[in-house]
Amino acid sequence: MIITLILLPVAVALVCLLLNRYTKLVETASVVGAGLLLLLGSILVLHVFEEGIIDEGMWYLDQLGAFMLLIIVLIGFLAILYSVPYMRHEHENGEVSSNMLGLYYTFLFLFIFTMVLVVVSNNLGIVWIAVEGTTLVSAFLVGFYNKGTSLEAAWKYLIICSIGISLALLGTIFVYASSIDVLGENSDLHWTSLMAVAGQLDPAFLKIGFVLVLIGYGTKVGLAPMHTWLPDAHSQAPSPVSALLSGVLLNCAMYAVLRYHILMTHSSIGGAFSSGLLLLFGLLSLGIAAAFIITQKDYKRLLAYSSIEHMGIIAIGFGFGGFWGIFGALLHMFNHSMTKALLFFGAGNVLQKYKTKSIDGVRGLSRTMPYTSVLLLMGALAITGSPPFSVFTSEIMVLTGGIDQGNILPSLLYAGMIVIIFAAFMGHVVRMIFGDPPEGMEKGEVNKAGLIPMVALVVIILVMGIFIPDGLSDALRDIVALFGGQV
Amino acid sequence: MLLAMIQTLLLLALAPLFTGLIRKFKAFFQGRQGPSVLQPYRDLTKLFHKDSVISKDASWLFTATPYICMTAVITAALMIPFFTTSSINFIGDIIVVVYLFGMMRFFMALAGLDAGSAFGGMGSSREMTISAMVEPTILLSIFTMALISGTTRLGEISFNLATTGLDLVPPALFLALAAFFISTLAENARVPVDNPATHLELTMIHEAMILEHSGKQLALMEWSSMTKLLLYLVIMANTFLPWGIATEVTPMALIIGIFAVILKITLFSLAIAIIESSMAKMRLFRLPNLLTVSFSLSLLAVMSFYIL
Amino acid sequence: MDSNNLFYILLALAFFGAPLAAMLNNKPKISAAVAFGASAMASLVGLIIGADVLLNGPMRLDFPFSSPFGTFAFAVDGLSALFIIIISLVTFAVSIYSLGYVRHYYGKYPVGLMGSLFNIFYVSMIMVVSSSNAIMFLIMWETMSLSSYFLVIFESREKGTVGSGLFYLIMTHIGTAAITIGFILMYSESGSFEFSSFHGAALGMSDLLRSSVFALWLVGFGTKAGIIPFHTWLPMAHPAAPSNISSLMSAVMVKMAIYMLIRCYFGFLGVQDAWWGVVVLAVACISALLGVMYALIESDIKRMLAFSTVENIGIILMALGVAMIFQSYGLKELAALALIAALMHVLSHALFKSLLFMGAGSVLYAAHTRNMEKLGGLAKRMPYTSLMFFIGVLSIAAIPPLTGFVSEWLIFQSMLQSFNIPDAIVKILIPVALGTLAITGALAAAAFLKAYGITFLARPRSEGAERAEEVPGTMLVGMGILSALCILAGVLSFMILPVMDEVTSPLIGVSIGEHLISGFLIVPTVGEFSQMSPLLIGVLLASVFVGVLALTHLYGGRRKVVRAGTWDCGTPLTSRTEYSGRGFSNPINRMFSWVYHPLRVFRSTSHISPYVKSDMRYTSTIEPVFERYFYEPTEAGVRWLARKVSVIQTGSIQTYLGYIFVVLILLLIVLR
Amino acid sequence: MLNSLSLDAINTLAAIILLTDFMLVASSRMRSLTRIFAIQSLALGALAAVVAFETGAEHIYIVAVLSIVLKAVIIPRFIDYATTKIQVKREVEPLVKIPGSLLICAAITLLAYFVTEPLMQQGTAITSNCLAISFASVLIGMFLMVSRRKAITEIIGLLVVENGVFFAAISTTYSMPMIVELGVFFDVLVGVIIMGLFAFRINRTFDSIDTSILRGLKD
Repeated sequence: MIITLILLPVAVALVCLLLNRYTKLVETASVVGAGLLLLLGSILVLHVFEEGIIDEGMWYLDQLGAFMLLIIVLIGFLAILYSVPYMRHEHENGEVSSNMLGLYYTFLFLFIFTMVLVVVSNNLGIVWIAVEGTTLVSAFLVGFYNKGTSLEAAWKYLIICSIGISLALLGTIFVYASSIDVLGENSDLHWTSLMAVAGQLDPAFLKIGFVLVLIGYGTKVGLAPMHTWLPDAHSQAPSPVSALLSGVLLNCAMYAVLRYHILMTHSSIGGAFSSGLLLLFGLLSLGIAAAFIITQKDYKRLLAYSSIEHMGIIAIGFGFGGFWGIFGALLHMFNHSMTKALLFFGAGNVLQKYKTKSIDGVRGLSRTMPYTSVLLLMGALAITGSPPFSVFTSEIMVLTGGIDQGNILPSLLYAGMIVIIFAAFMGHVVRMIFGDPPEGMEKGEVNKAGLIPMVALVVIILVMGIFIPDGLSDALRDIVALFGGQV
Repeated sequence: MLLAMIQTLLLLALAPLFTGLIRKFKAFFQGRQGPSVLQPYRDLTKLFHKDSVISKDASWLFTATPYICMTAVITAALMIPFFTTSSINFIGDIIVVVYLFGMMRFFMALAGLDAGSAFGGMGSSREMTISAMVEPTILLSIFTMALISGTTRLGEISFNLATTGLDLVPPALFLALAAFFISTLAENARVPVDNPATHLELTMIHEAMILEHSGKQLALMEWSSMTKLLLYLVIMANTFLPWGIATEVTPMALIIGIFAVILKITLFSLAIAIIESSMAKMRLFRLPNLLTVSFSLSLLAVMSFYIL
Repeated sequence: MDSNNLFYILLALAFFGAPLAAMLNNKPKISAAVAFGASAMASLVGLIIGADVLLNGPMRLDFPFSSPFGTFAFAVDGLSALFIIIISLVTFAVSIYSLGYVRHYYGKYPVGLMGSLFNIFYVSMIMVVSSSNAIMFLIMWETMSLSSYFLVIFESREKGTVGSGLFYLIMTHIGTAAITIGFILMYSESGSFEFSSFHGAALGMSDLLRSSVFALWLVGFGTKAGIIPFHTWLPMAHPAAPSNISSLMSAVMVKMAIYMLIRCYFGFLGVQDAWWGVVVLAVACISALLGVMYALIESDIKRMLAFSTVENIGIILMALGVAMIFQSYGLKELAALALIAALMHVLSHALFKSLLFMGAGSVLYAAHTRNMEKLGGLAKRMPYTSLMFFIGVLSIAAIPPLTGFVSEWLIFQSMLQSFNIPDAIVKILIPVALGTLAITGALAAAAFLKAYGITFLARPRSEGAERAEEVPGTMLVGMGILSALCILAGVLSFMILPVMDEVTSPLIGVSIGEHLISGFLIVPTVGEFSQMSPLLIGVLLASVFVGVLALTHLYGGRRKVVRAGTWDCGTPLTSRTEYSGRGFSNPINRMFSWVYHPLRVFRSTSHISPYVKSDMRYTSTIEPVFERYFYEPTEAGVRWLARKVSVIQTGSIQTYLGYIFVVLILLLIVLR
Repeated sequence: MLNSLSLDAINTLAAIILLTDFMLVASSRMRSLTRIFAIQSLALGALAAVVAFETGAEHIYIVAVLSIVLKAVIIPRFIDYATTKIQVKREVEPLVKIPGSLLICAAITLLAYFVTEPLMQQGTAITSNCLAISFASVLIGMFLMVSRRKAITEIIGLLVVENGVFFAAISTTYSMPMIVELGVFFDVLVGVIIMGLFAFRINRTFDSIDTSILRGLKD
C-alpha cells in the first residue's frame, strides 16, 4: 500500500518526462496523477486515523506521518491544480518553453515523491536521504527560470541546505552511535527500534546528535539564523512551487526534527533539553522574521519571511510542550500550510498581472483583481492570526501551552512578536490592495482557474477555524501522546 | 407645595430689588447717588411693553431661549428653600438645581451664537469657558455640604444645619462657603469675572450674549438673570449659613425666617458691592488663577472634612 | 416562542441577509433594502430575546459540535440581555437610517457589500455578548473587529481612510492580544475556557497573577473602549467610516468592552483590591477630561464626536471604578448603585451618540462636509435634522430631564457616597474624580454647544451648507426613534433602573431595587440622602414653560416682532464675520495650553505700509501629544530595530554559511 | 580490542586526513585542492578498509571501495573537468588570509577534541583521535566554505564535510546500515553533479563563478 503511494509520483514524473512534448497530455497526467495521489493518500491517512499505525518494516506510517502525508497530498494536489493555469500563462508569455513545462511537472512530482518518502520511512537514514533528495530536486524548481536571481537563489539553496543536511547526517550517525551499545551492531536505525529502547540510549551521543540534527534539519525548516536561503528560494521559485516549499517542505523537515525530538523526550535526557533548544530557535526565528517583515519591500519575500515566522511558532509550540503546545503546533503545521499556499497562489496571480514583486509596485488590487484581492486579504488576515480563520486557533493553543507550562516570558515575547508581525504584514498587504492602480493597468483577473484552489483553501481554513473534525482531533491527540504529553 | 410657590413668587419679585440694591451700594461706595433701588423694576416693565427685533439669521432657538431661561430659573426656585426649609425639593436635589442653571446658561449661549454676530459668539464662548472652570468648584462645595449635613436635598441641608449648633459645624463649611462665593461671582457675571455694567465690546461676557435680544425677550433674559443671582445668594445663605430659617411652619418661625434670609442676602449684596467697587475686572486669561484658587478651596474643604 | 428559537431566527435573518445583499450588489436599491431590512428585523428579534431573558431568566443554546477548547454555546443572562437590547435598539434605528443614507453611495461604492458586513457586524456583536466560552468570545470579538474594520475602510478611495482603518485594525489586535493573555492566565487557573469556570477561579490566584489579569484586561478592553492613551484609533476610524457605521461603532461596539470589563471584573475576578478601582478611576478621569478637551477644539464633527466617545467612556469607567472601589470594601449596595449608574450611562451614551453620529451623517449627506467651519445655518434648511441633533446635544450636555442627565446624576450620587469608604486616601480621591466629572460635564456642554451652534445656527459658511436640503425620510425616522428614546429614557428612567438593578444584582450580590425606585422617584440610597424624579422635573419644566409663555404674552400686551438684520456695527455681515468654531474654543485652548501645546502661526504680508495688510493668515494647530510622544516613537523604535536586524541578510553566501558555522560552534561549546 | 598495528594504521590515516584538511586550507591553487581532496578520500577509503579488516564486517569493504572510486577518482576528475571547462582562474581567493585560516583551523581542531571528549568515555568509537578528527574535518570543511569565494571551492568544502561525516560514521559505528550508506553515496554523487550543473549555469549567466557576485538577493 505504502509502496504504491511512493511509486505513484515517480510514475507520474516519468510519464511527464516521456510526454514532454505534449503539453496538454502532461497537464492532464499531472492533474490525474495528483488526484490519484490525493485519493490514495487520503485513504491511507484515514486508515491510520481510524485503524491505527501501518508498520511495514521499512515503511512506517503512524498518526504523525499520516498527518504530514495529509498536508503533502492536499497541498500537492492544489498546487498542481494551480500550476496548470499558472504555468500555461507563463508559457503563453514566453517565459517557459514547452520542453521546460514537461520538466517542470516531472520535477514537481519528483519533489512530491521525496517528500512522501520523508514521512513514510521508518529508517532515519532514509529520512535523511529523502530530505537531501528534496533539496536536490527542488533546487531545479527554484532555479527554474533561467535568470540570474533564480540561479543565485538555487545555488544558495543548494549549498546552504546541503551543508545543513550534512550536519544532520552527522547527527543521525551520532544518534545511531548512541544505540550501538543497546542494540549491538545490528542496529538498523529504524525509528521504531530506537523508540523501543529510547530510555537506554547513550545520552552523550544523543545530545550532540540532537544538536546537529536540529541545526541540520533546522536549516531546511528555516529556523533562524539558518534560514537565510529561504527568502531567496521562495521568492524566486514559480508560485506553485513556493507554495509547496513553504507549505510542505518546511513541514517535512520539521517532521524530521520532531522524530528526534520525540526520541529525546523518551530518552534519559528528557524532553527539556530538546524543548529548550526548539524554543530558543523558535523565538529567534520569530524575532528575525518580524524584523524582515517590517522592512520588507518584496511581497514574495514577505511571504517567505512569514513562513520563517510560522516555523518559529511551530518550534515554539513544541518547545512549550504540554498538551496545548504540541496540539497547537501540530495544528499550526496544517493551518500554516493551507494559508501560506493560499497566499502564494494569490501572490502568483498578482505577479502575473503586475509583473513585479515589489510591494510598492502593486497598488489598487481591489480594483484590478477584485477576487484575488479578497482572497488575498482573507489569507493575510488568516496568516497573521485573525479569527475566524484557523491559524488563530492554533496560535492561541500555542500561547495557552506556553502560559500553561509556566513559560511566561517567552509567551509574552511570542504574543508581542505576533502582534508586531500582524501590524507590519497587514500594513504591506493593505497598501497593495487599496490605492490607485498603476496607470494603464486594466481590470480583470489573469488566472481565473487559479481561483478555484484558492477558494478551496479559504473554505478549509475557515472551517478549521471554527471546528476541527473529530477524526483529526483524535489523531492529533494520539500524536500528542506520542510526545508524552498528557491528553 | 404652597409654601414653595409662595417662596418662588417672592423670589421672582425680590430679584430686581436686590440687583437694584447692589447697584445702590456700589453707587454709595463710589460716592454717587445712583439710581433708585427700584430702577430694575422700571426697566423690566418698560421692556415688557416694547416691540422686539429678531435677527433674520436666527432660528427658533433664539426666540425660545428667554422663555426657557425663565422656566429653568423658576423650576430651580421651586426647589430652593427661601425663608422656610420646605420646598418641593423631593423632585430634585441641589445637583438638579445646578444642572438647571446649566441648562439656562446653555440656552443663553446658544442664542448668543444664533444671531451670527461676533459679539454673541464671543460672549457664548467666554461664558462657557468660565462655567467649565466654575462647575467643579460648585459641585465640590456642594459635596462638602452634603457630607456635613448628610444629604444633597437643599431643604434638608438647611434643616439639618439649622438644627445643629454653630459650634458643631466643621471648618470645612467656611472653606466651601468661600469657594462657593467666588463661584457665585463668576456664574452671575460679576466683577472681577465680568462687569455687569459694561458694554465695552472686548470685555463683556454676559451682556454680549444677550446683545441681540430685545423687548419682552430681553426683559425675560434680564429678569431670569437677576433671579439667578438672587437664587445663588439664597443658596449661599440657606445652605452654608441657614441659621434662622424656618424649620417648621409656624407664623413666628416664618417671620423670623423671612427677616433672617433678607438680612443675610443684604449682607451678601453688600459684600458683592464692596468687591465690585474695590477690584478691577480681571483679564479673561487671568481668570484661571482666581478660579483655581476657588477650586483649591473647595477641594480643601472636602479634605479637611475627611481628615479633621 | 422561546428565546432559543428566536435566537435561531435572528441568526438566520442576518445570515441570509448578508450573502443575499452581497449577491445583489449590482442592484444597490434592492440590495440595501434586503440588507437593512434583514438587520432591522434581526434587531427587532434581538429586542424580543433581550426582553424575554430579562423577564424569564437566562437562556443557553449549545453548538452542535465541540471544539478542543471545550463546548461553545450562546448563553444569555441578564447582563447580556441588557446589552443585546442596547445593541438591537441602536441597530434598529441605524438600519432604518441606513436605507436612506446609503443612497449617496449608489454607483460609487458597493452598497451590497456594506449591507452584508453590516449584518455580520450586528450578529458578531450579539455573539460577543452571548458567548459562553473565552475562545468563542475571542473569535466573535475579532469577527466584530474585522467586520467593523472593513466597514471603516468602506470609502476606500477617500484620502486617509485606508490608513485610519489599518491603524484601527492594529490597535484592536493589540488589545485582543492582551485580552487573550488574560483569558489564558485564567485558564491556567481554572483549567477550562468556559466562562462559567472562571467564576471564583481568581480566588486561588496569587496577587501578582490576579493583578496582571486585571491590568491585561484593562489594556485590552480599554483599547477597544478607547481609554487614553489607547484612544487614538477612535478619532481616526470614526470619521473615516460611513456615518451609519461610526454610529454603531461609537454607540455600541465600544460598549462591548465595557460589557466585558463588568463581566470580567465583577464576574470572573471578583473585585478584591481597592487599588484596581482607583486605577480604573484614574484612567477614567484622564480619559474623560482629555477626551472632552480634545473634542472641544475639534472642527471636524465626526472627530469631535469620536473624542466625545472617549470622554463618555471615561465617565462610564468612572462609575465602574467607583463601583469597584465600593465592592472591594464590601459596600455592596453602593457598588450596585455605581454600577447601575455606569449601565445607565452606557444606555444613555448609546442612544445619544448614535443619534449624534447619524445627525453628523445627515449633515455630511446634505452639505458634503464634516468641517464645522464650513457649515452653519442648517437649522433653517434642515429643520428636522437640526431638531433631532439638538435633542442629542441636550442629552449629551446632561440637560434635565433627558437621559444623559439621569445617568450623570446617578454617578454624582454614587460618588457622594464616598464618605462610607474606610480608607482616607481613597476617600479623598473620589472628590477629585467628582471635580473632574464636573469640569468634564461643563466642557462637554461647551463642546456640544459649539458643535450645534456653529453647525446649525446663524449663517451658512459655505456653498455646500447654503444649498443643503433636508435628508430623506428614512434617515429622519432613524434619528427620530433615537431622539424619542433619548427623552423617554430620561423621563421614564424610573422604569429602566429596576431592570439595571436586576442585571447587576447577580454580579454584585445584592439588589437595591427595593429602595432605588419609589413611585416616580429615584432614591439612590436608603434614607434621606437624596432623591430625584426626572419625570416630575420634566412635567414641572413643561408646565412652567407654558406658564411663562402665557404670562409673558398677557403682560405688556401683544407686541410686534420685527425681523431684521443682526446688529452689524456698520460692516455688512458675511459668513466670514461670524464667530468661528476655532474662535469659540480658543479661550480654552489658551488656558489649557499645557495640554494642547498649541502652535499658532500668524503671517501677514503688506505692500504699501506695515499698516495696510494685503494678506493675513492665521493658523492654529495643536500638538497631537499621544501620537507624537507615544505612538510615533514606538513605531520608529520598532522600525529602527528591524532595520538593524535586517543587516544580517547580506546576500553573501559565505556570511550565511558563517551563521550556521557560528551557531554550531556556540551550541557545541555551550551544551557540551 | 583492536590490535596495535591496526590501531597505528588507523591513527596514521586519521592524522593524514587531518593533515590534508590543513593542506586544503593552506593551498592557494584550484588544481591542488582537488588533488589534496583525492588524497584525503584515498586515506579515508584505506581507513575504512582497515576497519573492515579489523571488524570483519564485509559491507565496510564495499563502502571503502565505493569511497575510493567515487571520491578519490570520479569526483575530483569531474571537478577538474568543470574547472577547465569554465576556465576558472587558478587562484583560490580566500576571504580570510591563509595564515589566519590555519590558525582558525588549529582552534577548530582543539574545539573538536574538546567537544568529542565526553563522547569518548563511552568507548564505542575506535579511537578518540578518530572522532575528534572527523569532527574537525566537518568543521574545517565548513570553514572552507565560509572563507572561500568560488563556487567550486564551496563544492570541495562540502565534500570535505561529507568526508568528515563519513569518517565519523566509520569511527563511531563502523559505518551505517548498508542501504543508508548506499543512499548517502548516491546523494553525494547526485549532489555534486547538480551543483556542478548549477556552477555551469551560473558561469554562463554571470560570466564568473565567484559567489561574492551572487549578492542580488538581499534585504
